[in-house]
Amino acid sequence: MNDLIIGMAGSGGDGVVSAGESLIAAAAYEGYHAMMTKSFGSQVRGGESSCRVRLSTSRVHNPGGALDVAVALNWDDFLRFGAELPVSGDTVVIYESKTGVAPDALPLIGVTPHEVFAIPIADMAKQATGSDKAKTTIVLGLIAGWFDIARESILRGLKKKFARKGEKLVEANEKAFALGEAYAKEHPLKKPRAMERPVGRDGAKMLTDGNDMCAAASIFAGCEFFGGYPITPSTEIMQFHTRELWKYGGAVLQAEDEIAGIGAALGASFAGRKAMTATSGPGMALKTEIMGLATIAELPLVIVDVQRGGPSTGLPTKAEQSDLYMAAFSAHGDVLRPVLAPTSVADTFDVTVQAFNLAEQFQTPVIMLSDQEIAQRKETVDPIDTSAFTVETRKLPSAAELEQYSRFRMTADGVSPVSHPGMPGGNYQGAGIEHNEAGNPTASGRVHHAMNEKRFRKLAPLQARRDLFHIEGDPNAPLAMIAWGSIAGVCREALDLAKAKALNVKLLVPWLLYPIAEDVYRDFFAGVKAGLVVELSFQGQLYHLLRMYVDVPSCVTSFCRSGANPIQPREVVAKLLQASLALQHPINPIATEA
Amino acid sequence: MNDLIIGMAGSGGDGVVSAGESLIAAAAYEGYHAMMTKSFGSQVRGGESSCRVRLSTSRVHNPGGALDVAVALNWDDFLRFGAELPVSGDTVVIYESKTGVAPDALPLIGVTPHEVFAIPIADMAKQATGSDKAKTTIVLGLIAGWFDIARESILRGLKKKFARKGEKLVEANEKAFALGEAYAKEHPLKKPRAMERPVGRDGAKMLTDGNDMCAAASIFAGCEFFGGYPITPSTEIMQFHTRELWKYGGAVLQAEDEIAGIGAALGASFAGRKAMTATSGPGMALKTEIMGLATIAELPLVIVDVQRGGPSTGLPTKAEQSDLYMAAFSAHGDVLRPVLAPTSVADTFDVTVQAFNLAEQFQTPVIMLSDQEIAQRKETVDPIDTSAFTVETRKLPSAAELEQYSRFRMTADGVSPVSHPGMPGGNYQGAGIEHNEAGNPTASGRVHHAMNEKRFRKLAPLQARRDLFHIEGDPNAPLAMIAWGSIAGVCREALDLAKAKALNVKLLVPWLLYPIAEDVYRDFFAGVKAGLVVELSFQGQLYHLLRMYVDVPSCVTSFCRSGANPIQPREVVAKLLQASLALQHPINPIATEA
Amino acid sequence: MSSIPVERPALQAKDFKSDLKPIWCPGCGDFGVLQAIYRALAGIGRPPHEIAFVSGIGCSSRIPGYTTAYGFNSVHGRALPIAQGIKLARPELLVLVAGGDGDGFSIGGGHVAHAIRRNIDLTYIVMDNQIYGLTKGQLSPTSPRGLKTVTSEYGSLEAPVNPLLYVLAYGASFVAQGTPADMAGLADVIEQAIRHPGFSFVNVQSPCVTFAPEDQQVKAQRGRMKTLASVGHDSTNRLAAMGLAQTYGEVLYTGVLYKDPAPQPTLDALVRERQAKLALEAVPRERILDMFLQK
Amino acid sequence: MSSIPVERPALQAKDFKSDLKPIWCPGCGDFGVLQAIYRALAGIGRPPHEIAFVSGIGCSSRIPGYTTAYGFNSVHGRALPIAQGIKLARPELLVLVAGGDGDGFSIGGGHVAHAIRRNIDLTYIVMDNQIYGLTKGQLSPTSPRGLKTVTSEYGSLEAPVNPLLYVLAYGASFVAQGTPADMAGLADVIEQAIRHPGFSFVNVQSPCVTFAPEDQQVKAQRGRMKTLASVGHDSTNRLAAMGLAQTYGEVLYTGVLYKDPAPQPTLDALVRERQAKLALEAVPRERILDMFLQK
Ligand SMILES: Cc1ncc(C[n+]2csc(CCOP(=O)(O)OP(=O)(O)O)c2C)c(N)n1
Ligand SMILES: Cc1ncc(C[n+]2csc(CCOP(=O)(O)OP(=O)(O)O)c2C)c(N)n1
Ligand code: SF4
Ligand code: SF4
Ligand SMILES: [Mg+2]
Ligand SMILES: [Mg+2]
Repeated sequence: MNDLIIGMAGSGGDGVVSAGESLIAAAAYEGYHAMMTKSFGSQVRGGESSCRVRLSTSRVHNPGGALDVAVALNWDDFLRFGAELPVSGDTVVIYESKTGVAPDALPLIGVTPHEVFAIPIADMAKQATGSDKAKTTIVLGLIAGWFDIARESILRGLKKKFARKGEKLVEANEKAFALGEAYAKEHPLKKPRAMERPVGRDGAKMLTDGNDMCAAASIFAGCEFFGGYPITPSTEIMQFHTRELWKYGGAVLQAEDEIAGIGAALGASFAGRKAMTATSGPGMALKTEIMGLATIAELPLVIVDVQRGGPSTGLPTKAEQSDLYMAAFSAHGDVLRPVLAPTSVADTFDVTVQAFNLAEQFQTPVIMLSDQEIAQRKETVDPIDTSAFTVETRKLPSAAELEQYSRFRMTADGVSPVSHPGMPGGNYQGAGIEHNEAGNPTASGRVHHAMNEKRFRKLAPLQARRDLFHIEGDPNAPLAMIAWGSIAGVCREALDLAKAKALNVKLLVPWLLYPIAEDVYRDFFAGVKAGLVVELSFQGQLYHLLRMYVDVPSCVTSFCRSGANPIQPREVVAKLLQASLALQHPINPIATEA
Repeated sequence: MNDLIIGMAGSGGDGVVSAGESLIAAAAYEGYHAMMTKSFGSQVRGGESSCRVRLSTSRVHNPGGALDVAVALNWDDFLRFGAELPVSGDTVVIYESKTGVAPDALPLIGVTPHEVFAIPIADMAKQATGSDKAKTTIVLGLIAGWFDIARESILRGLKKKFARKGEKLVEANEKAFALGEAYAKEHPLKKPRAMERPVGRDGAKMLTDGNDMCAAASIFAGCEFFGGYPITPSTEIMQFHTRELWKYGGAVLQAEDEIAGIGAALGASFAGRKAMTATSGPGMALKTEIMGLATIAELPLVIVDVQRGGPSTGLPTKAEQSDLYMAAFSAHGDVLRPVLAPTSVADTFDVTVQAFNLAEQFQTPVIMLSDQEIAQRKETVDPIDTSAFTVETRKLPSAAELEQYSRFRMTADGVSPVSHPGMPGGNYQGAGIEHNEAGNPTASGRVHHAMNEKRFRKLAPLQARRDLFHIEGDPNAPLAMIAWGSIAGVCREALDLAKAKALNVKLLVPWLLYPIAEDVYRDFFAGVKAGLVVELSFQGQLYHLLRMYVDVPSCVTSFCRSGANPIQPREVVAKLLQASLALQHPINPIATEA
Repeated sequence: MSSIPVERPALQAKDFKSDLKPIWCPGCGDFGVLQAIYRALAGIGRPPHEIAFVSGIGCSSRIPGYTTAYGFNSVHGRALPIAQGIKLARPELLVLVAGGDGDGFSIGGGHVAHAIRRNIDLTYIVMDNQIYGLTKGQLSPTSPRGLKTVTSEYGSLEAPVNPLLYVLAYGASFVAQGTPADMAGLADVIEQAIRHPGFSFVNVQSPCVTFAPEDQQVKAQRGRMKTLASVGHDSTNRLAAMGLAQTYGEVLYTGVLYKDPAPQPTLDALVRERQAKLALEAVPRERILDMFLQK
Repeated sequence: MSSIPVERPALQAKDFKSDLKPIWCPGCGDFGVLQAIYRALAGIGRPPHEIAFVSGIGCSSRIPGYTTAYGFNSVHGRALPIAQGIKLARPELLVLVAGGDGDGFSIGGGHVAHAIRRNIDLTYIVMDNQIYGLTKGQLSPTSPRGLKTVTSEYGSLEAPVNPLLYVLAYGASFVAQGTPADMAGLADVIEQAIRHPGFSFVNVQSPCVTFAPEDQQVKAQRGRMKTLASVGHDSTNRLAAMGLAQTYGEVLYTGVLYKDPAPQPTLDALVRERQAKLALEAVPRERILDMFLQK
């Protein structure tokens, strides 16, 4: 076995999330690829909680579908997570036997798991440690035992975790772990499922989530200022900076609201520092006005929107890809503003660095659309060679240019060297009002049009940035997918599944969502016979955005659904299959079985 | 002669705008169709000012191009308005001779006017009234004399205007007027240009601007609450309401900012009252978040955006059509929100009433995109039969429905009866968080998708609202134009000009801009060989919006330009001609002369 | 008296309790506030459907949903503007507003002064727990200087907001403070606040048991509590009230800090007056365009 | 002394005057404020390129453009957040903020308390003309009750904001008032404000000659003016200052209303201290990802 998905649910105090973290950390240490998502009930504390951990010997692109192992410390809690913890006929179910449910009468509708273990987990914990707090350590022992995974590393992790609480607790947990392991050995699985060993060496993998990765990447990219306001699911970016940014001579302002947050960031940028803000939908809405100011004042600024379900307060803890329209168009007047999106925790590094680089290079606000899934899931990341990245900084005026400085000088590429307070001779007036080259206010239609033209023209080089797009699969395949953000991972897995079904598919994953790089899409569409733009939104926003600039062939359609109920790889494959059949061109007859 | 365009410029104290108002009021009283725009320098007071008045015996669709009569009380001031007061070879130029400029050495580059009068206007005013304040009354006399227009009505207006300042001033102005008239009679025009008499009877026309029309229409439509914040060029809507709305049991809140303005309006709507707000670009940006709340809380609300040049502060006193993207897309999450636009002062009535009706009928925020041009120009309007309009109100729950009230009940048409505080049994929780039918919070993806579907579905009937679209010209013409907002007037004039050049053209003017009524456009495009989507924005926003939902034929292109330098009817005609020639299908060879 | 039939049966606290189970953490101070509001509303006696209860976003802002009133759990920081619109549109309603310290004095801080200077007849209850509860423990504007939280690893460098002093400076007509540590007192000041004609403000020191530090909890509060009656405070003296308000964060005064002895007319009353007067000038809505005719 | 060469030639008022001609109405009070700022800056002696001058939108907010400093005429109501970002990013700059009563206390009102509680070293000058000038004469938050304007045909029904009292309640470290009717005094308080370490606020009663009523004009001001010195005010007593501030709208006190005798450390200073201390813990930026390695 080379891929294992474990789901656990319990009450707030049960510590299933903490157990999941121990498991993924151990797996990561040993070199497994892994991913972990967590989910909570609506109660702030003491409610139900759950996590999913997926371990694999090869790259993991998404949290996966049905569970291989389902752990219910409490059935009520487990069931509250519904579709997030799907049990299939292949699932091994482990549950606390004290709940009184009989193994042949599980409260699972319409499915009979492969194998069921009713285990007195609490009692075993009490036996090992004197209290039932170590229930999840028992579970870790069971998992290590049955799947032969990360035994040493879990123990190593438990040791570290409980060390500052005293040697006794460490020993108690070691005992609980051993008890779980022993139970597993004594009750072997019907179908043994030991995990293969990963390749790679201990400790070479990173483990983090998208928010922390974004914050760390921004420090790498030279960020010196963060202004923002807490909002789920973006707050961890600010939290990271309040711990780290000072160390680099930077400053953080937890502002009174999102407007002040982006305002302060823009001020820092005006003062010549690289600056950012991060938020989610409702905060983005509030930042709209100052984003427009950044555009016309031609100041670099990175704005991270960690998308959640909308509209309005919507679904604060669930991912959705429904802020694309807002990112592209939320501003009055004619505005062109680059929008980027990472697709995983790992490439959140790349995309964040790109966001800062583009902002500086083109003196523009840049929006990075992350989403709750990427932002808050933990993922193993292979080492990143930071020396392979360039870090751009804005073009400053030369001494000669400062002699007769003109802030918004019409240059060939539309980018005008920019000074900042403190620089003698560079004195100018920044403004939101339309201005001439010197920066003075104007109401001239001619100047206004010329300045709009300049602000659009400077971004033209983005059309040629093929490095911001990734084509996977056979580039000449007749079946095609386009996917962005976290759903790209779903489509990557779908690509593998499709290949296994002998479907010939290619996948385009854009990091750059807007402006639409027209040629990239035109080239991609060439030869396509059927295609899907896969998105986690009600409308399918990228699909429509593409249509604005590119003649999307009618055989390419939108496949989308609102958030909190993510599209699964198998659904994508089913769609592709359907499309391929509809083409009256059965690529592979056995595929009809799917 | 049946069309006359007069432009005047002077210093702040000269009163050219007031003179223009006297002239248009008199012309309107006599039954002329007329339009007046004004423009000011950047100084708040005491700077230069100008106005353009266009009079006609038939409908006037836009302020027109080159002037028939140019009045410069001061050349410096006149020249500051540049393209807004264009002089052509047909123009009669009148100027204050004391400025020392010689009639054969006018500071007009590249054009020789038809005829030039250097007149000691100030001296004549002094002679008539003892002061030079009556300069513009002299000018009115000159115009009445030369063009034989509205003599009695101007005098009648002057009497009314100066009456409360005393009989003496009335007499002095009558004298000044007579002096101007006498001068005109003594110095006849080279080519006499007496205006034809209008049809219609005295006093039957209305005269107002788009902002006042919008406010009045909203009262007709049942508006009971206005919440807003001053911003050019929308403030007059609020100002009107602070005078009038109380009379109808309504209330006005001049709020502390735009957020509070729309917040209070939404509160009033929650309380069961029809409510509105009005603003311009920067204010729209700030209202974004609460617009999203209105969408998910399914509350009626009318939001008027009087567009000005953007981005950011941009060009506060100039019209642009660049807020369409923002109107359609500014919100996080999946949102469908109707966007309407009037095209004249007259149809601002219809569109405002439609906005309220749609808001109530579909329990949704509705955006009306007016623009500075429509909002602040004065226009004659033929009587409107208000009894031909229906006024819709929201669907309230029946007594039976209140027995077991479910605020967001899934109904066939997606519209759920809505209660409001004060209604026994209707008690519910309004919220921005996603909710189930009862209104209780949920994080379920299934419910979320169903609710998105409901919120989109309820607006489906808009697709069939052909009454919100106007097709002018020959419906089978091979040449086509689409235009919205104030530019629609430009295209209406272009349509007439094109007809005069024997070009076979049709024009589609949508009041409903979003959602895109797909069939209306598909039908319109059928048989089109070449077409233009004409817009006053850098990007051509409607053109791109159309592409999202309709396969716009490649022969239909975007013709657009940034604001403050409006597209002229003759430019549109030239484009149409070009298109027709490019089709290798010369409809009329003489057209090549244009 | 007992023989005269009452028009409506007297309302009890339970009549204001909705079926929704609060999802606050066990022990959260907001449970106490909710109870106090039930009691105060029962004391007032207006039926739930005549009450509009508006909040922003936060743990505390969930409170309207736990009552049977018409509720509006709106967006973060905008409860006051929405409530003002409701009250001006339907002055006959009883309008309550509630939310957190962040909701009210951080993102919503700009609206407080204006709601107060308009003197609209609202009651605004802030559940001041010196922390952002819902978003899991960040600094709030009332967090004490030096506090370590997830956004202040090395301690906060900022002085806190002083809600009491602010609203006094804004000219609020009624200002009180309470805590769930004194339930009877809390229910009493809330009822007084609702009865007061004009804008009334109640700051409630409602502990966040999950994220706030020890010294904000009920137990620690008991050591800092002092009734305003016990210090002989004259609640008609605004400047004296401001003096006492300066101790916010140290002493926890409970009771009425300020109550305008001669309350000014409320904006909603002035508006009604104006409407009545100007109604005489109204031409029918369908003839509104007549004013544009050139006569 | 005279023999020692000075590093920089002394700056004069004219060095701060830009080429742009103000487009204010003839006689606008803001001309006087501009002159006072030139003089104060000359007194301070920092060269223009070391000054960042931020404003919002309004007639008054045009003021940075008439100086040779780096200016940022931003958006309505957001000057303070932008200025705070500038100062935290480059604490070595002299950061000035200016704008109107509407900009500062209406749309921007939510930011004032927070700028003040952070005590960032900024000087904030409000040109308080009790009207919206730029948009042509609507009610402003400081407009007196009863005022008739284009948005209050029948008179304003709302009590005005009291900028002086508000900023005192917010804990501002330096609070003064001036008027162009007393140019020397105005230049002096502005210079003092700039010199004061920490957040300083100057309210300037700067008449709008075009839209404000007669009794706001310079002539009428003279009748209401009183120097704080003349009433023997102790400018180190915040509560006393609050007492005097209550007369805002009636008496026009000029001079320093409050000045913290022992100013607290500014946020920018605390930040620099923190940065210096934590710099020792920094791993190089290019190795920042090391922290995610599973060791
Ligand atoms: C515009 C916006 N910004 C931020 C948030 C995230 N948010 C929700 S509640 C909250 C603060 C909660 O603190 P408080 O108002 O004190 O209420 P408490 O939870 O402590 O009762 C924040 C920042 C949001 N929902 N909307
Ligand atoms: C977001 C936004 N809302 C409204 C406006 C319009 N506006 C510009 S200045 C101003 C108020 C001006 O008053 P004040 O701040 O007192 O300055 P003054 O002109 O009186 O000096 C307003 C409402 C704007 N530019 N932006
Ligand atoms: S987090 Fe704090 S404020 Fe929120 S419910 Fe829990 S205890 Fe109450
Ligand atoms: S309108 Fe008033 S504030 Fe504006 S420039 Fe004129 S006088 Fe000054
Ligand atoms: Mg709180
Ligand atoms: Mg002002």
